[in-house]
Amino acid sequence: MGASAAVSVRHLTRVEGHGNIVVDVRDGVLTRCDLEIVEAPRFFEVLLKGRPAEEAARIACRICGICSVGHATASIHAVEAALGIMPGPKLRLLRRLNMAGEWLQSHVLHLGFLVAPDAFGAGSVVPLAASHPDLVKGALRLKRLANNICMAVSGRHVMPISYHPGWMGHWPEPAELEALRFSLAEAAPDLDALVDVFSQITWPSLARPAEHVAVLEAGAYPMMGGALHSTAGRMTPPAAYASVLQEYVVDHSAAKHVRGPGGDGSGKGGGTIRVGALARISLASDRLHPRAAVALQRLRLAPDSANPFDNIAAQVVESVQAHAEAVSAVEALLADPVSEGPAEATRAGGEGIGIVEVPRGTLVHHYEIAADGRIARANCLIPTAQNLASIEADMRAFVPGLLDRPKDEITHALEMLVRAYDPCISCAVH
Amino acid sequence: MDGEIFRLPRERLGALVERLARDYRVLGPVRRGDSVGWVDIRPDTVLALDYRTTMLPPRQFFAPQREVLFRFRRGADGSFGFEEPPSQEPLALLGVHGCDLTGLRVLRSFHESSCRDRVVPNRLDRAFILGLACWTPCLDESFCKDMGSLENESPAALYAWDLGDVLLLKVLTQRGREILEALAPAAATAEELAQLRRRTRVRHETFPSHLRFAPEKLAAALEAAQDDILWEANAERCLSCGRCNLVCPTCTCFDVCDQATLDGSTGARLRTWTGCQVPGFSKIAGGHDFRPTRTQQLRYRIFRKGKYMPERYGMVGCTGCGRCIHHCPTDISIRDIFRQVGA
Amino acid sequence: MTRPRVAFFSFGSCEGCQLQVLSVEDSLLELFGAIEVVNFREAMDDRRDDYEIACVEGSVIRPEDVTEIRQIRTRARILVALGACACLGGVNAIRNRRALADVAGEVYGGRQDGVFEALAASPISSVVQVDYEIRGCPIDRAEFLDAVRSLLAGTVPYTPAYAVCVQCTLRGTPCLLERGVPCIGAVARAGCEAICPAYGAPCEACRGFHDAPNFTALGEAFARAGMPREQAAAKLQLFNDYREVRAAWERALPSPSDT
Amino acid sequence: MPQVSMIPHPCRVAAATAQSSRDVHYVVEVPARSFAPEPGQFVMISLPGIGEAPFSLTALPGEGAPPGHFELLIRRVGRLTNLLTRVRSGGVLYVRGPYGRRVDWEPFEGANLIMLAGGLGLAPLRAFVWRALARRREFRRIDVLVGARSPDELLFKGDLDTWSARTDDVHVRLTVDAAREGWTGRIGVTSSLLEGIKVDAHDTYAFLCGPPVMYRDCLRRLLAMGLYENHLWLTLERRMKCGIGLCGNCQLSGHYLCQEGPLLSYREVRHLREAV
Ligand SMILES: Cc1cc2nc3c(=O)[nH]c(=O)nc-3n(C[C@H](O)[C@H](O)[C@H](O)COP(=O)(O)OP(=O)(O)OC[C@H]3O[C@@H](n4cnc5c(N)ncnc54)[C@H](O)[C@@H]3O)c2cc1C
Ligand code: SF4
Ligand code: SF4
Ligand code: SF4
Repeated sequence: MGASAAVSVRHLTRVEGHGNIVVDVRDGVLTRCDLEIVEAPRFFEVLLKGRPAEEAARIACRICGICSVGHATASIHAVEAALGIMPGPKLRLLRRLNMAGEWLQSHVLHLGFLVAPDAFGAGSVVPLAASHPDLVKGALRLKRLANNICMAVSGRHVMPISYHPGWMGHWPEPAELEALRFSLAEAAPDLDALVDVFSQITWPSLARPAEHVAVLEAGAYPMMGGALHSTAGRMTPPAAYASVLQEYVVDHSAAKHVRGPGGDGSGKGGGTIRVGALARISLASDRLHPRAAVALQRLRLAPDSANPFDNIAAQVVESVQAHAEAVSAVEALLADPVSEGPAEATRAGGEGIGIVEVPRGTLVHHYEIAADGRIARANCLIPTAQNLASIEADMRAFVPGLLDRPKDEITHALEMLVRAYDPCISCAVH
Repeated sequence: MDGEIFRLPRERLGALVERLARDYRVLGPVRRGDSVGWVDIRPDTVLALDYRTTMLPPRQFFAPQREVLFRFRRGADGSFGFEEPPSQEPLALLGVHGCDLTGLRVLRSFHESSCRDRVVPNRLDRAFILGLACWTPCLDESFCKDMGSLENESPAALYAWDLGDVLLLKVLTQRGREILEALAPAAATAEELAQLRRRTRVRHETFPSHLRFAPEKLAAALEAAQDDILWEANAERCLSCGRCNLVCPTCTCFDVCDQATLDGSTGARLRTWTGCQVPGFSKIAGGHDFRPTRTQQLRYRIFRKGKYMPERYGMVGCTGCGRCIHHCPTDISIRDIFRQVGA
Repeated sequence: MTRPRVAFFSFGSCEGCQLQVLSVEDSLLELFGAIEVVNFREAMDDRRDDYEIACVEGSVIRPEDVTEIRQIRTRARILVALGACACLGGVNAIRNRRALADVAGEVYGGRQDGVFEALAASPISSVVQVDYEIRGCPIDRAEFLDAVRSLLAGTVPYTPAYAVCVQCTLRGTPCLLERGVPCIGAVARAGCEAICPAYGAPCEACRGFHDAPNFTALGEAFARAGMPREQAAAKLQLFNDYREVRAAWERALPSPSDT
Repeated sequence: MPQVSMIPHPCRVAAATAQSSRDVHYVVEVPARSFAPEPGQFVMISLPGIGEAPFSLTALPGEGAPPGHFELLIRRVGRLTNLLTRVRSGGVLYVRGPYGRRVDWEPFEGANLIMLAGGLGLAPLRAFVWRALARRREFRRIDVLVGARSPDELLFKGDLDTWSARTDDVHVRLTVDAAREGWTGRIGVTSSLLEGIKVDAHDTYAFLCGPPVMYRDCLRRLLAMGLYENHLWLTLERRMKCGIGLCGNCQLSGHYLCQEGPLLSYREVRHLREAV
């Protein structure tokens, strides 16, 4: 007779949103292995419908507090694509700066507040602050820096304000940029320490190959859009995103799941896909800033890793990357601080897709804008949703090796696995 | 040389700023986007001397929107120690129009007759004001000529007319003379003086008259119109947004609030602008509101400008700058109200 | 001084208000020193039910939310609602205008079963008594800290009674409405330092209304700025569309064309 | 001219006694500088970090309050008073003032005085009563008429007893809007206490402190009794943020009540809008 175990975690902690882990093993046979998404939907696709396109970014950013800049960016890209607006290079750079701010904010929050307690056996950041004050204070300083970046660009990080199709409602003053340049420089030691701390932590090893997906733009680390690339060697234009990221409804989740095209028998990934920091590094480690590449080395992170726990190290690398991106964006904006005039719409309505890389992976906003400038149809595809199937597949792969351990440990290990993906559940359900 | 008129070539403005900067923090009208406001300037800053009335009036520099009254700190024995902020550095404010010069006079008369507090009068005393003549009405809503502030030059130390390539400057105070002497200006030419006379005459004609009575008659006219339906008719449109109070150069009311750290150990008491159109202003403990309706509130504002202030401080409380009309989202017009009560 | 035990809960929302709490970087450790956080799912494992103060984010959107918030109310001495979703219904309430089955059908292709059962999205105060509200989408960090400071000191938090326009004008932002942008700050409650107009977007009244809003006059102001009155109503829908909140304005303005 | 500071002075609380579930009576040491208030004046009391508000002096040094002390009655109604009413004996209150008009008492000499208070109005009025008693020989008949919503809400019961006992000096009459069991006194609104009061109307001054509703009734009756308009004095309460004639919150038709009031004669306010 094989082992039996039942794990049930109601409202997983230290993740954004409400999710339950339900695992049932009977006589060595895994009968249930679900990440239940019990968050209630807020129907953002419906909320967007009928609203003026001008408002879309401000509504869409309310999907998720943690990646609200990402939603605003994907949304504004979708609107601009639909209306034939071509934002100028400085505008794109300013938005990239804001995204870098959000990456840093989100990754540091995850690493310092949500993951580090696991690594050091603390239940939350509160005891961690007592046991590892330097780590926590450093993380707080980095978070503040990230917040300040977003404040300078868009007024605040949670619900950015200044996004308009073709222009920004606020252009940072040179003095604001100077202040950012200063605090970015000041933050270097804190980042260094972050890399240091995380390079000393060992996570469980679980190798389960999946197709890693990210959108890549020319000549830059993936962030602001482009074609969908995958480790299966596929390259898909944004318009065909639905063929790579196929949504389907499952019974135990209010968030739709997503499967990749890999299920066709190619053997690469078996249909589950992963998006996020690790996926981006798999696809673009050669595009990392030299400082981030050093971090990659120090963390001994293999770009082709199939271990979901390596997403954590990947987030550390990307924190350095985001910092480097912010530094160069601030320098460039300071070198030429005059604001860029608005880019005009070339048509009244149409269909538009905005795809960006948010901290947790590939985010798609897809709108149809009617001739009266209102949104006629909206679809949002959330990174966490794309990872859900992978998370469950990882759990299935992970559980058998855990069965000889006490239930608490199994539970904790599974929680850690889920957290490694940094899921954002309210986002996934929206 | 008081009253005498000198000429300053436009390119010498920078030299004036440079001279002032030795003794003052110098502020001038600068364009940002599609609006102009007073900001700190340097000799090479491009001044928008053709600006239209700013949104916020110059009182922002003498009784600022948000001002720390004192800071406090809890000592080891649990009791608080207090510290007043250092006194403000002297200001030089350039390019102040007649309406706003009048506004500063009203500000002074209010502070000097209402209470013994010298903070604001002291700041005004130490300030250097460069007045600037307007050639055309700044806003459609201005009625400075009616209110007698178009020609007002006090309390400027120097008063300027912009003739394009050259500014003509009149010396009005001892301090004005000292500053100007440093630039060794030449006297205005006969031709320039003639041009000034001509343009001043034309100006008087181009500025329309809106009211058919002298401001001194306002108090009585308002008194007589106390129960007119015009108050209610206007108040129906009022949003209670308070903008009319905040943009007015002669509003003086403030609220007081405290800020402190989480444990309450250090913090500050601040005063911030408020006004009689701002919800909550006339409420007292128990929720009783002594001026609950918009009609009462609106009438109160207009009465204060046109009746209470002249009765108490000897100066009509409206300069005719037109800000409150221009910035009212529903165009409630003190000018129209004055006109109606005067009819 | 004993530290009050505080719990944070979240209902239908983006959890951005909780993130704002975690984003008081300079004061976070001081905050966690001054209060004992006993429940904060987004940030910690411990969950205890012996809290005195409950900070609740999000709208009630499922039947089980009703049960849960009732339970929280019986346990907490002080219940604080955080943010637009909890205080007003916020953006969630927009969909209440349509039948739920219809809405769910559109998003999930007809499927709507056991995993979620939804109610009309409602503010917390529609189910239980709320002691204090910290408004905003998201809440303002400084305002949150100030409210905590007041509660720690043993008194009630301060909320401005007046319009966003007051703070907007005080900070010197050129008025957007004057330029024909559909800003409804003139009816909105202040407290956010009028951050949206300052960053180039119209105020959408995410903090609800001030003490003396005049919606008819707002329509008038829109008309004078060259916009249809319906547009004022459309803006009010964004955060203030929950039944009882909407009642304050719906009769004063023509309703925006149904889409 | 002096520069007026907004900085308050710490004053030690010598005694703090609860007068009801929401009212606390304070005996406070005078600030360490000259402090010579008159009845009808008020002080600004603050708690740094929370705020500041005006409170009437309910007894002056040596007149109802011990020498070197003044007294306050603070009702718990909101943000600031929630915390002020927690300050205990030995604690500190932060004080500015005294502020408000200093009313000249010379005209009152040789006259009858009617002191009328409703509810919390007894707080300021109490200072008038103690002043009158301190200079008892200067006045003729003194009536103290006090109304409250219920017997439990009657303030300063000790003083009321003391004054009532001085039957030669003062005529005290009480009333409540609604009684409870055990109340043997009068039931009715405050103004009803004026029924049956017989004084030489030409030579009588009345001082009124109470809620706006009380004023309307009482003024009507007093005028009907024949008292002169300039013999009726009332305290007008308004929101006050500075106490020094600057903040404008207390303005009544252009009059800054913190300076020209809060005590004013009916003649002065009669024609003003929104006065009572
Ligand atoms: C001349 C004068 C004498 C007074 N004497 C006494 C007294 O002897 N005993 C006593 O208990 N109370 C007295 N008051 C009332 C006292 O000032 C208020 O109860 C106090 O301001 C309430 O403050 P709070 O912060 O506790 O209440 P809040 O929570 O601020 O608010 C309660 C209400 O008080 C109003 N309010 C706020 N600030 C002021 C203010 N500065 N003045 C008036 N109302 C305000 C608010 O608008 C609100 O409606 C007097 C007021 C005045 C003007
Ligand atoms: S009342 Fe209006 S027009 Fe008169 S000074 Fe004030 S803002 Fe200007
Ligand atoms: S921009 Fe909006 S909030 Fe600001 S003053 Fe204008 S209407 Fe009011
Ligand atoms: S400006 Fe308006 S929408 Fe923006 S935060 Fe303030 S209240 Fe909310």
